[in-house]
This record gives sequence, C-alpha cells and structure tokens, in this order.
Amino acid sequence: MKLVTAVIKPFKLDDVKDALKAIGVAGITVEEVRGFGRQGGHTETYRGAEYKIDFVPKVSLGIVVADESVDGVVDAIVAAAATGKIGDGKIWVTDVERLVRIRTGEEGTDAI
Amino acid sequence: MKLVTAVIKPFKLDDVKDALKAIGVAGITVEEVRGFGRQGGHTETYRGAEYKIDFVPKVSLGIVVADESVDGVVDAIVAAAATGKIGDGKIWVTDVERLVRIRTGEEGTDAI
Amino acid sequence: MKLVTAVIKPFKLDDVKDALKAIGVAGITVEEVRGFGRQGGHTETYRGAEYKIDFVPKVSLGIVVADESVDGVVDAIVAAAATGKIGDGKIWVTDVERLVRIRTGEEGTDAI
Amino acid sequence: MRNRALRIVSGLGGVVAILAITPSVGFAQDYVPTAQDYLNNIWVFIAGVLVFFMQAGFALVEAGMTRAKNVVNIFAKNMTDAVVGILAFFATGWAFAFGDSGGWFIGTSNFFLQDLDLAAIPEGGLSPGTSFFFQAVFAATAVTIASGAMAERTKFWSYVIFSAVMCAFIYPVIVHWTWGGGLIADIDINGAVFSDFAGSGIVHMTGGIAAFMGALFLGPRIGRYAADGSPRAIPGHNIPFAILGVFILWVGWFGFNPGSELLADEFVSGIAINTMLAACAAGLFTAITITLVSGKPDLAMIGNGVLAGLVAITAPCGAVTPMMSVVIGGIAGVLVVFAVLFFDKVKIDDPVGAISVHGICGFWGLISVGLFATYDDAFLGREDAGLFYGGGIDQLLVQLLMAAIILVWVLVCTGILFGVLKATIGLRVTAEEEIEGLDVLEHGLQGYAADMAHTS
Amino acid sequence: MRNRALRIVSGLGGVVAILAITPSVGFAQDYVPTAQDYLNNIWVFIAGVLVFFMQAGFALVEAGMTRAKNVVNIFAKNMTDAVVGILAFFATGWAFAFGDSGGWFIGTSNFFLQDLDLAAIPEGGLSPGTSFFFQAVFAATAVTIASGAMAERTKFWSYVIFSAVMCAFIYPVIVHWTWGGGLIADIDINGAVFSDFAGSGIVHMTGGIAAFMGALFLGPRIGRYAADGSPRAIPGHNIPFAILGVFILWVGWFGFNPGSELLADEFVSGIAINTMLAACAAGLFTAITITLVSGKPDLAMIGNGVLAGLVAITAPCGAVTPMMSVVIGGIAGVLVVFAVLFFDKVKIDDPVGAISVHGICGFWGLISVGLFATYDDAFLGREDAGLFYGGGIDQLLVQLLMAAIILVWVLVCTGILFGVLKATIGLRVTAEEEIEGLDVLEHGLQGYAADMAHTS
Amino acid sequence: MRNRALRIVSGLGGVVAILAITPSVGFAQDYVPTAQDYLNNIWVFIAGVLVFFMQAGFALVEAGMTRAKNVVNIFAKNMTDAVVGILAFFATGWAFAFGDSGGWFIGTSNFFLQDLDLAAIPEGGLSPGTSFFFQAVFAATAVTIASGAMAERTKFWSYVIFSAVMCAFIYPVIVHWTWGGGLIADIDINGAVFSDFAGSGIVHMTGGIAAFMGALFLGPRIGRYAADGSPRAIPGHNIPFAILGVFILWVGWFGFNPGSELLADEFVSGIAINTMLAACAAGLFTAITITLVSGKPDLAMIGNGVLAGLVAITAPCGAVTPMMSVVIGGIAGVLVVFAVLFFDKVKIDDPVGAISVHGICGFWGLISVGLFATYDDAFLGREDAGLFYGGGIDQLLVQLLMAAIILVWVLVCTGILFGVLKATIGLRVTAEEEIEGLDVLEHGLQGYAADMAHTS
Ligand SMILES: Nc1ncnc2c1ncn2[C@@H]1O[C@H](COP(=O)(O)OP(=O)(O)O)[C@@H](O)[C@H]1O
Ligand SMILES: Nc1ncnc2c1ncn2[C@@H]1O[C@H](COP(=O)(O)OP(=O)(O)O)[C@@H](O)[C@H]1O
Ligand SMILES: Nc1ncnc2c1ncn2[C@@H]1O[C@H](COP(=O)(O)OP(=O)(O)O)[C@@H](O)[C@H]1O
Repeated sequence: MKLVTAVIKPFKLDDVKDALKAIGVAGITVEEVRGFGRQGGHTETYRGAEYKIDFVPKVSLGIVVADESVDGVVDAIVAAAATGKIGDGKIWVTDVERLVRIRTGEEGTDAI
Repeated sequence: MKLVTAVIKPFKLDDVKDALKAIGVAGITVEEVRGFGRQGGHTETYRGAEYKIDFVPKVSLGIVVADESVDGVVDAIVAAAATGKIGDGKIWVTDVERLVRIRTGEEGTDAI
Repeated sequence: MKLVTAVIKPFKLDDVKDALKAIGVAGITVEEVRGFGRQGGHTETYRGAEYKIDFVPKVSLGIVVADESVDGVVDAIVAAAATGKIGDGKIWVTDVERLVRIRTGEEGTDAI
Repeated sequence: MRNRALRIVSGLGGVVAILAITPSVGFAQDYVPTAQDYLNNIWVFIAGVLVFFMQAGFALVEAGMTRAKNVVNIFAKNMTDAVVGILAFFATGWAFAFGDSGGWFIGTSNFFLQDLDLAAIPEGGLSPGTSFFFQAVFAATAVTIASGAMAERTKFWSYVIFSAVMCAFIYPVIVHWTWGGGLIADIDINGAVFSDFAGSGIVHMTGGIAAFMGALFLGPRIGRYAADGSPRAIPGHNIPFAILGVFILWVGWFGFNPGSELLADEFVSGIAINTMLAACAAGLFTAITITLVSGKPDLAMIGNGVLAGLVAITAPCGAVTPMMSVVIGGIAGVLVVFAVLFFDKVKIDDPVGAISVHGICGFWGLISVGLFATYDDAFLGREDAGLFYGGGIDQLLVQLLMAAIILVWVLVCTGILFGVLKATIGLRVTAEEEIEGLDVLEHGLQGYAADMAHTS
Repeated sequence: MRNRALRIVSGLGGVVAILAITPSVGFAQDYVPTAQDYLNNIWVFIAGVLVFFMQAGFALVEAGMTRAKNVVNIFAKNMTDAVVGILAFFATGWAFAFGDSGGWFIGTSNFFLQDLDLAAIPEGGLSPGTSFFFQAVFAATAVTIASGAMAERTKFWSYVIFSAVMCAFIYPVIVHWTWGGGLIADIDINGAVFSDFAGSGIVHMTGGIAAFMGALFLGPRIGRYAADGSPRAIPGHNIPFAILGVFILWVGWFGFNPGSELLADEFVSGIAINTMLAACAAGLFTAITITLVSGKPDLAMIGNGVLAGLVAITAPCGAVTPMMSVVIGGIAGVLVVFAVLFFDKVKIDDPVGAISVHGICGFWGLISVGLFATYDDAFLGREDAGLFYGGGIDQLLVQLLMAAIILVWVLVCTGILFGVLKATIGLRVTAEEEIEGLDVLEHGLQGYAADMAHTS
Repeated sequence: MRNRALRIVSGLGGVVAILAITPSVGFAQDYVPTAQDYLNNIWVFIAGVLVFFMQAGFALVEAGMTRAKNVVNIFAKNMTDAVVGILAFFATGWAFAFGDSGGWFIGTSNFFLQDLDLAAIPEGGLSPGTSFFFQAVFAATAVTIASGAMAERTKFWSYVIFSAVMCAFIYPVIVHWTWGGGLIADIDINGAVFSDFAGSGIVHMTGGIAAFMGALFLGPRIGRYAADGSPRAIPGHNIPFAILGVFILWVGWFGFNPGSELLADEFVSGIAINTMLAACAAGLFTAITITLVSGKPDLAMIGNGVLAGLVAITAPCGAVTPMMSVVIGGIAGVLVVFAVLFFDKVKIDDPVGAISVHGICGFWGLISVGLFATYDDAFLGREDAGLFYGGGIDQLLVQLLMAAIILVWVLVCTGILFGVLKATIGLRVTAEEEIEGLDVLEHGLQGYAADMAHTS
C-alpha cells in the first residue's frame, strides 16, 4: 500500500474530496497546514511595523491506498486541485508497510 | 526504525498515551486532524440552508520506534483506541531511514 | 527523493526557515503539533483540581528534497533549531517514491 | 461665568459642589429648565449611549456569522459606520433631517450644527444637543444594518462611500419626511396619520432595503450556491460572538425604543416591557419554527429571531398592549425564518439575514401598528387606531403608504449609488481576494494571528 | 390624546419638544407624579437594563469555563433563560409573586399583567411597569445561575422546561414569601424581621440550590473523575470569555444592588460602594487563597471570587459600612475556594462553580446581615441589628430561618422537577453525544466552524 | 427608621412603594436634597458605572493586540487593576486626593472613608458617596493604562504592587494638586488657571507616562527587534477582541467626559457630542494617515486612532465647539500614528500603543485647551481663553506648566518604583517563560485549552 500526501489550496478541498469519492476512495485524513514555497507570502505592516506572512494557508490530505490505485488517486487530485496558478501544491507518495483498522484489527488492503 | 501513524478518536488520546507510556514509548507527536471515512458525517442545516459536516474531528499520533517495537506499539494502540464502533481509525507503518535528535545530534535508535 | 520531517520548538521556526532558504530549499509545509517526550509537561491546577499539560506546543516541518540534499537540510535544521535544552525535537527521513507538482504535472525532482 | 472655586474641592471631606449658573457649551438662553427638563435630557442622552453600544452588537453578530478570514474587514466596516456615518450626519445629515425646510422635501439649515444652541432646553422638551446625539446614533444604526448583507465580498473603500452617503443624505431625507415633519408626516387619511414610534420603518426597513440592494448588486459569495443552484450554507466562524452580539443589541434596544419616548415619563417602562416581550416571543417562535423546518433549534437562526422581534416592536411599542407585543413578536419570529429561506432560494446572499430581520420585520412592525394600535403613542393622536380595535383600515393604509414611499426612495437612491460605485471604483473584491479572505489583502492583517508565526 | 404636533419637529432648529399630557401605554391615572417620581422610575428602569445585561455575562462565564464543543448549547441555554424565563414570569411568575394573595402562600391576580395600569406611578414609588421590568430581569438571573452547573451534559429541551418552571413558579413563590409579603416576611423574632436587600438568598441562594440539584441529578461529566475517583480538571476553552463575563456581571451588579433601593435617593452610591469593595476584597482574597492552596493565582478561580463577593454583599449592601463590606467580601473570597474544592471532592461536578458562588456565598451574604448590620436598610426597620453591633442573635436567627425555608422549598421543588424530567424525556444526553459535543448533535451547529470546510 | 411596611408589597397590584425618610447608609444630615440634587447624584453614579465598564474595554484591547500565550496574564493584570487599584484608592488614594490638606501637597483625612457621611448630598452638588464612586473608577482607569505597555513580559506580582502604589499614592497626589485644589490649582498666570475637564492630563497623560516608564524599564519583548535593530511586528492574536474593546471604551467615555460635568445640566449632551465627534475624526484621520504611510487601512491602528481622539478631547470637551472637536480629534488621529512609529524606532516596545494614545494625545488634549477654548468649562472661569479665540498665550502656558509638573512627578515616582521592583523581586519574567508564554507558568492556565487534551 502507499500513502499519498497532497498539499492543496484550502478552497479546493471540497472538489478534491468529491473527486476522490467518485473514484471510490473510502477514507481521507485532512490537516490544516501552512505552506512556504514559490508562491511566496506578503510583507504587511501592523501598526506601522513590517512583518512577513511567509506561510500561506494550505490543506494537506493523507490517503492510504492499494498500490494499483495510486495513479488514479494522483491523477484525480491533480485534475481537481489544479488552477494553473502558482501555489497549487504538491503530491508525494510514500510506501506503507502495514495498515491496521483499529475497530476490527483487519490488516492490509482489507483495512483501507 | 519505523514511523507508526495512528488516527484515533480524540477522546481516546489520553488512554492511548497512557498505554504507550506503559510500554516505554518515550515520545509522541500529536496533531488535531479531520477524518473522512465510513463513519460518514452529518448533514446539518445552518439558518435553513444545508451543509455537510463530512469531516469528523480525529487525532493523529506519530511515533518513531525501533523495528522490533512496532508490533508492541501497534497492539497497544489497537487495544487502547478500539471501541468497536465505526470510526475508530487506522494505524499505518512506514519506514524511517534516519532519525536525529536535534539537541544532541545523536542518530538512529539512540535518538528515539 | 526524501521527505525530511522535523519537529522543533515553535519559536525556532523563523530561524529554521531562514536557514533552509539560505541553502536553497524552495518549499516547506508546516503544521502546529503537540509533543510528548522527555521534556515532559506541567502538572497544573484549574479551579483547585489537578490536570497534566502533557503535550507541549511544537511545530512540525515537512520538506521533500532530492536525495543528495538530505544531509545538508538535516544539518541546517540541527544547527538552527538546537538550543541544547531538552525538548529541541527530532528530525526523521523517509523515502518518497514519487512527487508531483499539481500546477504543472511535473514529476520527480523537477517538481521540488 | 461658572464659579471655579466651587469646581475645586475646598477640602470639606471631598464633597464636590458645583453650581452651573451659565452655559459652558452653547450660548446663553432664556428659559430656566426644571429638574424634569434636566431629567428628560439626561435620560434620552443615556438612552442614546445604549443605542451607540449597539454598534458593538452589530459588529459581533456580523463577525460571528461569517468566516474568520474576513473578520478584520467586518469590524473595519462596522467601525466605519460609526466613524464616517456620524461625521456625515454631523456635516449634512442633521441639517437635511431637522433643518428648516421651505417645503416637504428636505431641511437646509444647521449644517455642521451651525447656529444651534446645543444647550437650549425648551420647556418640556429636549435641547438640540440631546436631540442631535440621539439622532446621530440612530443614523449610525441605520447604515450599519446593510453591512451584514454585504459581508465577505465588498471593497472596503466603496463601503466607506456608501456609509457616508447613507448617513449624509439617504436616511436623513426619510427622517425629514417623518419625524422631521415632511412628506410622510403630511399624509392624512380621514385623520389617520403615520406612526413609527422608534423606527421599524424609518430606521430598520430603510437599512434592510439598502441591505437588499447591496446584496443584489454584489451577487452571492463564491461557493454559496452549488453548481445545481441549490444554496449551500457557509456557517459562521464564531457563534459565541454572534449571540453575544444579540444580547448587546437587545440591551441597546432598551435605549432605542424607550428612549424614543423622548421624555422621562410614566410610559417608558411599559414601552420597555413591550420591547422585551416581543423579543422573547420572537425567539421562542423562531426556535419552534426552525426546529419544525430543519429538525434542530439552530441558535444562529434563533439569534435572528430575537432581533426580528425587536425590529418588529420598534414601531408599535408605544401603542400596543404587552399581550399584543407577544403576538407581534411571535409573528416576526415565524416570518424571519421563512424570509431567510426565501432570499436563500432567490439567490440573494445575505450572510447575516439583515434583509429578513430589518427589512421584512421592519415592514411587519410598521403595518402591525395599523392592526394592533390601541393607545395613543403621541403620533397616532387617538386611541384604538388599529384595525382590530375598531379603528378601521385608515391607519393600515397610512402605514402601507409610508412603507411604499420608503421602499421607493431607498431602492432608487441606493440603486443609483451602488450602480455608480460598481461602474467606477468597483463594488466587489476580486475572486482571488475573496477566496484568500479580505483581511490580509484589504487590511494587511489577520484576524487571528498565530503566536507561532512571530516568535524568536 | 397626546399632542402630535409637538411630536413632529416644527423646524425650529430641530428641537424636538413634546408634552406628555395623558397616558399612551396603560390607562388614565389620578395622581400626577413629580419629577422625583419620574426620576425614581427612570433610575430603577436603567438599573433593570444593567441587570438584563448580566445575561450576557452569565453566558460568557459559562462558555469560557467549558469546552468548545458545547459552546453553542451553552449560549442556547442562556438565551433560553432570557426568552422562556421572562415569558414565564410574564405569564404566571409576576402573579404568583406580587398578585393579591388571601394568605401567606401565593399571589393569584394579574396573570399576563392583566388589570394592571403599568403607567400608574404612586407617590414616592414605582409604577407597576417599572416594578415588573425590574422583577422580570431578576427572575431571568435566578434561573440562569443553574445553567452553569448543568453545563455540557443536559438535554436542551429538558433545560427549556426547567427554565420555564423555575421562572413561572419556583422562584416567584419565594419572592412572594419575602418581597411579596408572605411566609418569610411574616416571621418576627422579638421584632427582628428578615432582610435580604437585593437577594443574596432570594435570588442567588435559590439559583445556587437549583444548580446543586441539577448537578446532583445529572452526575459528573464523563472524564471528570479518574478511575480512582480523584477529580480531574476540565479546563475552560476560553478564559477571555470567562473574565469578560465577570466584568459584565460586575457592571450589571451596579444595577442589581443599587437598583434594589427602588428609589433615586442619597443611599444609592453608598450601596454601590459596598458592592464594589466587596467584589474587590473577594477577588484579592481568592487570589491569595488559591495561590496558597495550589501555588498559582488561577484566574478562573479569581473570577469566581469576584462573583462570590458580589453575591455575598447583595443582601447586606444596604445595612453595612464600607469597611464591613470589605470583610464580608473577603470572607466570601476565601469561602468560595474551599467550597469549590469541597464539591469537587464529593463528586458534584459544577463546571463553573455556580453552587459555591451563588449557593454558598448567597447563604453567607444572608447571614452576614445578622452579624454586621448597623444601618436600617428599610427591611430591618432598626439600626444596629447585627450581632457585632449589639443587636443580639435575633436577626441572625431570622436570617438562618429564612435560609432554611428557601433551602427546603427549592430542594423539594427542583427535586420533583428534575426527577420527573429524568423519568420522562430524560435529563442527560447520551454518552456518545456528550463525547462528540452537544453543539452539532443538539443544534446542528459548530461553535467555531473552520473556514476550510466551506470554501469553493 | 425607614418604614418597612412600605418596603413589602401590600398586594395592591404589586406596586412597590417606598418612602426614604431617614438615612440607611451613612448618618443623618440636615439639608433635604431636591429632585435636582438626586438627579445630579444618580446621573454621575450612572456615568461612573460606564467608566467602570471601561475596565473590560482595556482588557480586550490589550488582549487582542498581544499573543494568545499571554492572554490569561493580560486579563489577570486588568482584573488586578480593578480589584487592587480600587482597594488601594479606598485605603489611602481618596484621602491623599480629597482629604483635608494643610498645604499644597497632599490630603491626610478620611482614610478608608472614615468620618465621611457618604449620603450627605450638599445643595447643588454630589454626596461624598457619589464622588468617591466616580473618583475610584477614574483611578482604576489611570492605572490600567500602563498595563498595555507592559504586556507579555511583566511578572504578575510585581505588576500587582505597581497597581497598588499607583492608585494608593502616585495618581491621587496629582488629583490633589488639581481637582483637589493643591499645587497646580494654585497656578495663576494673569488670571489664567489650569483646565483639565475630565483628565486628558490628570488621568491619561499620567497613565501614559507610567506606561512609558514601564516599557523602558522592561525593555522590548524577545523577537520584537531584528538582529539589525529594525522593528518587527508582533501582530495581535485576536483583532475582534481589540476592536470590541475600542467600542466598549468609547461607550465608557460617554460616562467619563459627560459625567465629569458632575451635574445633570444642559451641557452634558454637548460634551458628549464633542467626545463623539473627536473620536470619529480621529478614527478617520488615522485611517487616512496609516493608509498613506503603509498602504492599507490597518484596523489595529485605527483602533488606536479612535482612542487617541477620545483621550485628546477629554480635557477640552467642555470648552470647545463641535467643529473644533473635529479638529482636535483629527490632529490626535494623525499624531498617534507617528507617535507609534517613533516609539517603535527608539525601541520602546509598547504592544498596544498606550504611550502614544494616552501619553502623547493626553498631552495634546491638555494644550489644545490653551489653543481652542472658547466656552467656560467651569475651570477656566472665563470665555475665549484659547489662543485662537483671542485669549492670548496665558492659558497655553498654564497648560504646559501643568503638563510639565505631571511629567516630572510621574517620571520620578514610577522611576523609583520600577527601579526598586527591578532591584528586588524583579520586574521581568525569564526568557524561557516569555517564550513559552506567561499563562501556564505564571497562572497554571491556558487561555484557550483544546478540548482534545481533556476528554475521555
Ligand atoms: N519541497 C517541498 N516540500 C514540502 N512541501 C512543499 C515543497 N514545495 C512546496 N511545498 C508545499 O506546496 C505548496 C505550493 O508550493 P509552491 O512552490 O508555492 O507552488 P507550486 O507548487 O505551484 O510551485 C507550498 O505552499 C508548500 O506547502
Ligand atoms: N484510506 C485512508 N487513508 C487515510 N486515512 C483514512 C483512511 N481510511 C480512514 N482513514 C481515517 O480513519 C478514520 C476512521 O475511518 P472510518 O472508515 O471512518 O472508520 P473505520 O476505520 O472504523 O472503518 C477516518 O476518519 C480517517 O481519518
Ligand atoms: N519517538 C518519537 N516519535 C515521534 N516524535 C517524537 C519522538 N520522540 C520525541 N518526539 C517529538 O520530539 C519532541 C522533543 O522530544 P523530547 O524527548 O521532549 O526532547 P529531546 O528530543 O530533546 O530528547 C517531542 O515533544 C515530540 O514532539
């Protein structure tokens, strides 16, 4: 199994979620994160003094899928999350050696 | 070493923490996350208009452990976090190639 | 490519970010997390009743880098984040099999 | 001159004794006010302070029912309503509303309070100073109503201009036509004359209509309607703020309605009781209605309900019985629910329900006078003017006519205003700005900055 | 009829002059009130508005000291106390409390304010309208006290019923027995008669006992006690809300106590000073006590302390010296800390300390009159009634007897009420609901919805 | 004795009738006050309540403009200012300020309000009770100003001591020199005498200077200045709190300034109008200035601006025209922006801008009297005292001299106080504590505890 991690723009979350549902993804774990990257931040002033808002709000999705589903999931995310504007985010895939469903103790792809 | 990631119900955090302490786990990194899965969400109405609360609050734990400790950690989490109700969560294990303790620069299992 | 995950003290974030920028890191994903470890927590009382603040605020950084850059990134983080006091945090490295830039669809190191 | 010696403590146990023999603010005057005169003025001033406090309530309700990424902009708009709105009312608003007028349309004297002896208390009445203070805070209320309906997508500086024009001209003209003795005050149908005791129509309906036009010209927020056109809720980010705001507005209303008696007399507490009961009945009936409609007692809607009751009772509070106040409030509590659902359906995106609460229930309050009036509120000039009290339909007709005139005036004026703004500097922020939130891009500020981002 | 011409501005520099010749709300009356009469009524009305403002304070204190997942439910409960509580007091509460009664038990006239001339101001007194307004907001206070002790686990609709019964019957009967001239007012021990100036016992102890019964019938929140039975703190989610609430309550108390003088006379400010000093002393002594007990100045406890001082001084504020107010407040500040610790130990889970603050310190305030009373607060009917002022123990006995009667009455009534609710629709939410939080499941709303979840 | 029978409802429709024949709080008195006397006292008392409410406003502004990790400590400091400050003013403050004094320096009678008949209302004046209440809340205001400048790094118990000394001695002496009839009140330059109607100098400049000294002795917060010495903003964690605080302070100011008339007369509303307009003008000009300086309408700065206008108009509000109030406020609105920038540059770290708002604009308000005074505010003792009204520079000189005296006194006193504290128990928390936040380490509490951490 693989863990697909996607960092996207917050307002795209619903679209991505729907796209993943559509291809049968059963579960997603989401976090609010802050991203630093090419998109850069703003330099603002607060009561006259400067400060940088270097980190822009992003949402990170973690999805554990069977090996064969990886490509489909990645493509679905790219399709749903891309705006073409800088800052759309990244997707990376890492290997998952073991997966357990706490409720049942099921392991492996059954646990997805 | 391995990274054990567990997504559990928030109110189980204390129990899981105590269970892990009990088997000698020295460190945990915790995040508040939102989970989408079989448990599903609620469809609610706000001022008359519908909206879905698709994501339910969960807590994610990240624990780096020596290879031999993985099974014990996984079992401890399952034992402590399971309620038998849908939505109990997942545990997955990924490989960690390198671990460093920032304070001392120690590497590997010494850094755990 | 590798994913370098660093858990550090919150007030060190700016320093670490600057250090990583300095060595050409183009992107970072940051989360606010809570850490449990040797640093321990406080036992406080609220309206006369005790409670433990077991988890101390930490910040977690996720950085995907090319294999050859890992050492430099790790060293930079250690140098910038270390205070020598207990609780400085950890860095761990995991393997990334695939990386995609959502905006362009670019893959691999081009996507970093 | 006033005796300074008496201002400075002579040392006798710290007793501060003062005699105010001659004016300090304003010029000399002839009539020597009585204790009752001073009481009238102090009371109405205190009522005005309660009304001013409503600014905080409006800000909290609006902020609580919208998203965190726009909270700074929302407080900025509400602060603007006070700061710019009151200055505008000072510059021309008061003059247009209460200045001398040759005819029915508009007043033309006392711009910037020129040629007014603020301290001159007439027998049994209020000094120009007291009147101005009370009227100015009312003006600030009228304009701030629209803010909620225009939330999360309006350009800040465009809103500033709207706020200024509203308090400088649009609202004052309506005041002149009514409390100022113009167009509407001249209507007389078989002796029936308009009655809008504290402004269900003059203040709230006016604000509600402006809110409607604002929401109409702006269009709905991104994401408010699904692809298939069905409304999608955008829940507020801080319900505690919203309900705290409702409580504060409720408190302020005890200045708004009882203070509009403009006297410290025996009717003040009765007016307050009617105000209190209407709000309670509305809250209860909204809770029941929304529970029947959507299955749960939605607190955000209940908050709207309480305000709906307060708005509705604002006109009849001096003319009806406590029991009828419960009826009027209860109906408003049901009305507001369906009004919110209706505007949702027709794609008028009103994040806080300002159109339903102030527009629809303001209208309801206005006509409720024609139905339930039994006492003379000093506008009606007669007892039992209401249809259900044998007063016939004359009063109802006057109230309807009044509502129609206000409707037309505000539609036309705000239509032109928003049209011009849209055509020139623009009314709505860019989609990108709306998605990212107005706070950082319009104000350079986050509402809730994380400690994280700025230590070391 | 009132002269409309004078209502409409004649244009003379915008001076609004009005003469109120005859009633508008309420019917005609004979006695023509003086300026002092009007002042008395306006003052007490304004005091009532300050008391109403306390509703916001109670909501904030409770919300701040509990968890985010229940914050909507908590504001809903407090809104209910105002909305339902006041309607209930209007329907039957006032009648039971102040209606004519054949005997000692209960009033039976003026339901729904029938047959009352709200505007009739008697010589040197308050109009029924002013009295009702002031008493109604007091009732809303009495009921809202229990809300805090029942937080985070009570079914919403069950709470609504409790709130209604409390304001419709349980509290009004106590008022009838005391301020209404019934059972307790008839007690006379060698000339010593009860004194509870603003309601340490009548309002706060009553609320505190109801709070105790609520917490008892509900049982502690899940997780409040460890397996070994030791109490575990569940820290509040928003201390700023809690302390803002304390400040607002403090402000409201300047209406609660001084307003209970029911006159605009020379004693009002002295009563206010006693109120202020007792609160300060209590806050300071709580800070010291909790620092000695747990090592740090726990602000949440200090907030309780300030309120404890306010509750304690509510009965004696008209009868004691400023110095003794400091003593009474200081003792309350110490008392509240140990009371909180005690109820924690005996497993009565009171999330906000309502039982300790209102129940225990309300009792303390009541008996403190028997110890420190030196002035005649117009209840005592004599100087130096306090034990420490040579008044003997008679006053103390009366106060104790009064406390006992209130205790029994409220224990019995709320016992039956909660028992019935528990046996029928149920009092407590399911464990699952309690764990997930009441907001989404009871109200379909999150207190703090994330922007994230609703863009696009 | 007061007639208890009348206290208890006789049952006649619940009319509560009371006759206050003899004192209850305080001893007997000769002069029988008139309705006007009672009105004066009730009004000033109510104004005092509004001033007390400002405590909540100060707490919110400070909390909103600082970081979440210190929010408990900030509310604790503000609660201390009320609790400890008022007790200190009760113990010695009032005595030093208004007690009998042989000479120019300090009062020495009526410690703990001894030997004062709080209820004795003199003809046309305030009772000692009313005066004390009003002065006590002023004292609490003066001390709380410094809290903001010392935020996020001050040891709690050291702050408690500062708060006590400020209200017990430093501030009261200035009051004695001015309103108390001492040193400054004796200044007379060709008939020109000091005028500080509501305390731009006596209260706000005093607080502002103490704030400056506090910030100076503490040094800037960690991270406030980059390695190269350039200032780095530390944005506040809750802008809604900050602006809600500004609204509450604004409301309170309607007690602060109009209440300082110390009478219910025809000038009250004029003073309120000046107060309102100055605040509006300041807010507008700050918005424009900061937009020109940094490109965007920074709401946090606009909040400072509104307060700057309120502070500035506090001295002249009784002596100038509405138009000049706009001018005075507008100038304050510009002034405050550059003052904030200046203190930033010179490394005086003032998290909320207290020095600029209260210190600088308090000074501006004081001298503005010398420029724009046209009416006699009962201090000036003459018309047209201002330079621009042909009054010559005498008034300006008196005001400058007064400012100099206050400056020296507060610099010296607070210098010694902070010096001693620093040398003994220490003034600043450890770097570790500052980085982790004061809440947990000083108070054992988190401002916003996560539900997460305490379920199960
Ligand atoms: N090397 C990286 N490691 C981890 N996260 C990254 C990395 N590069 C970018 N990100 C995340 O992706 C987001 C978008 O990246 P950015 O460079 O701004 O735009 P784009 O992906 O379109 O080039 C960033 O805000 C950050 O959260
Ligand atoms: N495939 C997945 N990838 C990542 N997280 C998942 C996945 N499936 C479930 N989760 C997480 O586990 C939580 C519980 O899963 P759910 O399917 O609701 O119940 P259960 O695990 O009992 O079947 C979800 O809320 C989500 O956070
Ligand atoms: N085994 C672990 N797995 C995951 N995170 C850990 C682990 N050990 C420590 N951490 C994280 O690192 C932080 C610091 O660790 P700690 O043991 O407190 O200090 P140090 O790293 O200096 O020994 C912890 O708060 C926790 O967030």
